[in-house]
Amino acid sequence: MNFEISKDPIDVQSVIDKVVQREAGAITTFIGTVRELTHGKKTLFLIYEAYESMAVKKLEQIGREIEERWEGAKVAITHRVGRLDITDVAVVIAVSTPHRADAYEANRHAIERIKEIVPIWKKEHWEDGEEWIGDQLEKKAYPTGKPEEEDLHE
Amino acid sequence: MNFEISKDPIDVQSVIDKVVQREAGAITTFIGTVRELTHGKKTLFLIYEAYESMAVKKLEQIGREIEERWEGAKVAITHRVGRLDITDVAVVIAVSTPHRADAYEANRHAIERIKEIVPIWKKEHWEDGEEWIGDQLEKKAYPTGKPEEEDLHE
Amino acid sequence: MNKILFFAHLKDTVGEESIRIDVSGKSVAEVKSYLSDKYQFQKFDTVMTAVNEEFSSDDEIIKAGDEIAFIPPVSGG
Amino acid sequence: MNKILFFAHLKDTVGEESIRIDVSGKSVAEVKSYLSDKYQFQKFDTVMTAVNEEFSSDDEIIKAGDEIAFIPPVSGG
Repeated sequence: MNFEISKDPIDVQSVIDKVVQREAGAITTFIGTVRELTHGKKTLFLIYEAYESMAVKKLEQIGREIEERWEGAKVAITHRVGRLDITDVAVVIAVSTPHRADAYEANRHAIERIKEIVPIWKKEHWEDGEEWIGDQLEKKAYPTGKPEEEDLHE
Repeated sequence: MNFEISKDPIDVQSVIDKVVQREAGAITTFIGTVRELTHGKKTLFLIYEAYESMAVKKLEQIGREIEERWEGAKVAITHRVGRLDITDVAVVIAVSTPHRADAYEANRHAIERIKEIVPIWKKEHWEDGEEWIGDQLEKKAYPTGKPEEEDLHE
Repeated sequence: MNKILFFAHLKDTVGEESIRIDVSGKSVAEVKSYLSDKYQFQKFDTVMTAVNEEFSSDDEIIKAGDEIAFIPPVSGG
Repeated sequence: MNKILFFAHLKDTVGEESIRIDVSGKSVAEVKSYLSDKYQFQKFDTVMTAVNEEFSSDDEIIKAGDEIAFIPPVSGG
């Protein structure tokens, strides 16, 4: 299971272990952690929620995209759900490739795509309130190959 | 000690732990592993050797370069020496930053600079021989700010 | 019968994770319009729809047994 | 007296990790030329020099007690 949604803390090494291969000279990982300050506002904790079955499928899709585009790449992604405190690990992406430039690029692709197509949401909790966060890319995130909502409205 | 040369296997998590910070939303790691095939030739094992005291200083220099160039970045690097088998970890670079794009770029800078200025060498062992490998970047790797050898010859 | 799933702020508005209603034969756009009126959803124009765990277009026609999910802009990672 | 360090293929050629000789007052270029002749080093034109653990230019003058290291093209990472 290289693509998982986890209710428990993520063990980084166990995600890395999934992509070790004799042909790989490079493994990159991206570890998304809960940051205390966003736009100067102090986060107390976060709640992540997922449409779990679809989220796993979309993570698998990202893995396939990477393995098609970067030759010899192997990918594993685990995303946490539930309550996370500051510095807790929300997501771990591990990518191995024969050559290092690919390992960085493919990994970057994974996190950008997660923020576009994987049905996971976070609710930020501050001292003075809470809010579901969306549209982090500051654009509407429609999946590839689907028409925009506006185009479908009569 | 964020910059180390190690005779023992590297524990990836312990390198990551050194860069965890409340201000960081992203940690990237680069894990260099021993690849079986290079240019179609089968490696049996490698020996890494370092000018250890200078290597630590140069790793520290790379850390300073990154912390100056990428705001809020924190860096840790451990490089292994001695005999390494296929898939063994030769180097771990961990970089944390407030925003993810920086974490990828700064990490990439670290590995490129290691291959330029850190006095560490590897000897590849094949079935039919062995050789010290140099000049991996396929250019002469002179340190910044130093004249080229040719310029100094009369 | 169809299961309809809500997430994030939509779930908070509805007060439930899912409801069961029969919307077979209707288009995704019709279902969205019906539920948006019923629950007075905020920011519903940026919400995507998934049918059986795959993103769908607004003109897709729902079949009996299809699982429909409303996907607000995601914020994982 | 000065300590001179050899690494990688240079160490194999010399057969030792380091030697002690007095080269104070000489330039880095002079020391390189002397040792290259003595040991018949291969590919010595791509070798850099460090004095007291910092890369040096060929015209740097060695002082008593300086540690000199010859740095073949590196291959870490």
